[in-house]
Amino acid sequence: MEMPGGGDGVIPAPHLCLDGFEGPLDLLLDLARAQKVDLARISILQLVEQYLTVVEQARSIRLELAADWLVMAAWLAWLKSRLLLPAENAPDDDAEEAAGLLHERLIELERMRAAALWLATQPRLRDDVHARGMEENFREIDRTGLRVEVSALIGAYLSVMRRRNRRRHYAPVRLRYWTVTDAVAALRRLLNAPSAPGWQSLTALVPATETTQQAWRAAMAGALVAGLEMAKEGSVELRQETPFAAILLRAAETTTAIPHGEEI
Amino acid sequence: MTVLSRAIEAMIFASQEPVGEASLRDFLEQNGASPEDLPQMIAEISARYDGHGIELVSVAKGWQFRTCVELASMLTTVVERPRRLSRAAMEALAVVAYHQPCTRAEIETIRGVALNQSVLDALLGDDLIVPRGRKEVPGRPVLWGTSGKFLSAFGLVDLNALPRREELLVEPVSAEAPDEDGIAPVSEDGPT
Amino acid sequence: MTVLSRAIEAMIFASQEPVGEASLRDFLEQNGASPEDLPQMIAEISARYDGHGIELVSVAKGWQFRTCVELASMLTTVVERPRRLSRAAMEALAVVAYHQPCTRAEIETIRGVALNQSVLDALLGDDLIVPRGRKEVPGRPVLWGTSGKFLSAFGLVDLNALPRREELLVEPVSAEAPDEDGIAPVSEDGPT
Repeated sequence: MEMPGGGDGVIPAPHLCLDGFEGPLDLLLDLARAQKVDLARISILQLVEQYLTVVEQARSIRLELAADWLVMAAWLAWLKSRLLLPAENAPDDDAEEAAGLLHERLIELERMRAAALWLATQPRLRDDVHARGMEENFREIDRTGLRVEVSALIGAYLSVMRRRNRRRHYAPVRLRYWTVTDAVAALRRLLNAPSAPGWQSLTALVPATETTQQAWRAAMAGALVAGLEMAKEGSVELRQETPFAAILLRAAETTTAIPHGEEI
Repeated sequence: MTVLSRAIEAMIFASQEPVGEASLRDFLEQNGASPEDLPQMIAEISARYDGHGIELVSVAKGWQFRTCVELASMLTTVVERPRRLSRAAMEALAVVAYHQPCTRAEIETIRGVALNQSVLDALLGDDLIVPRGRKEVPGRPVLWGTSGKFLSAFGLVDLNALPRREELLVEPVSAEAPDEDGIAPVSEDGPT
Repeated sequence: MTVLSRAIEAMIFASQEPVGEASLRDFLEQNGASPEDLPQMIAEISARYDGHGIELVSVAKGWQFRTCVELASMLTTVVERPRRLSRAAMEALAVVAYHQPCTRAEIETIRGVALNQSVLDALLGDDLIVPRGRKEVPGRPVLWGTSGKFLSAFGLVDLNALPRREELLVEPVSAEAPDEDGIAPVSEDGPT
């Protein structure tokens, strides 16, 4: 479709051919070009009016007009309203600045388009001009040499010998920790002692022989499991004041637990 | 014509890519000549190709033989052509060339339109642009710049061979000047 | 010189393979010339390269440009890419160096893995090891030792220039000593 030339005798608007425009700035630049004046002297106000008209018309045909075109249109409408303020009012700095910025962007876009055109006119390799099709390679690769170092030889020998040593001496580590069974036995001995004690720390169960940290932890775990097991069957009572505090235990009030325990 | 100048000619001729000046100088030095002689040798070689179908051109900081531009149309049927870049891709490429290193967002701001992924893919696919680090702003977007392939593709010695920014707009304005004298402009949209 | 002869020159230059006479004749015909002119054009082009570093040659499949043979040797650069021995080969060689003369079976016992024939072949191919008689046991296996080439390859004056075994093995043995504390050693003969 074509817009009729401006009724007020200004500038004939260009063909409305939205497929030709990639975006709002594109269209603006084309409108500016249609004014056939130096971009530096173009009237932003006129440009805005044309842009809004074109977009308005386009919208009635092309509903799918991209949202950013409308954003730009809204922004330009705002710009127009500010630029139209009566002269007696103080000049609107924001609007002046925005108009200046728009100017600069249009000029930069125009420049980049010119640059793109210039690039397009350059003879393009493999299109307009061609390089040699068949490469001749004068590089010969000589792989006869050997790169070896004594350090690598010794390193290799050492790794052979280390592997060998490891092979010879390897034995799975046998762990002999204090077990739950040990703990149950120790606990029964404690409870059956003639002087049945009151609250006792669970740690007291762990034999002094468990010296390494790992062994001691294993023994503690065993003692706790044994304690829990026996608490379940009612022969002991467990107590812990606060989390992570010492765990205390004593024989249950009912003395039935003791003969029960002896069955084992 | 000396053996060395013939050898230099052969060296450039044999290669599919531009041969860097450094390699040529090295070659001269290794063969007992002065690297200073290179410019004169190049000039001699170049002169010998007057009237040939191929010419010696300076491109991407090196030398390369290429077929003459005016034979382009005759050769189209013979040699496969790469696909042409779209207008959007050419514009985006121009923006990268003049604003590098720049982010995708910066390209979009200058062109006033979102950069389609296919455009970026086309430029990357032809190795015309390459990542040049990241911009230290939130999101650390990739900064793009033109590649050596870009120079070679468009027959440029280096980036300085691009028209200066100030020169870019001189031509279109002068070209449009007659329009104001009442001559109907021929715009891309067709005559009014 | 005609545009057509220049175009043919460019065509042969740019083509990725030798250009057959048939294509050249077709090309002439498409451009309004007589295919008969081809031999003369080829002769013209060829003459223009007299004294150049490049010449037009006819090969089985057609015409192509090629660097003059006498320049090729001048342009050829030999790039040395020395090989490295594989890990297995280096280990086997080290075992031979320290335990020579030794049989293949001995190398295998020391390394704890079978010795691949290709590894032995590689060492033999590089002349790093040589046979040093046979071991007087059933099967009379070959005894291997290091060669003179071995010494020169590693830059050794003689075998004494290698660190002695005792110097090498002090460290690893003492490092493993603590493991044996309190744990029954398991020899190759099986657990005690």
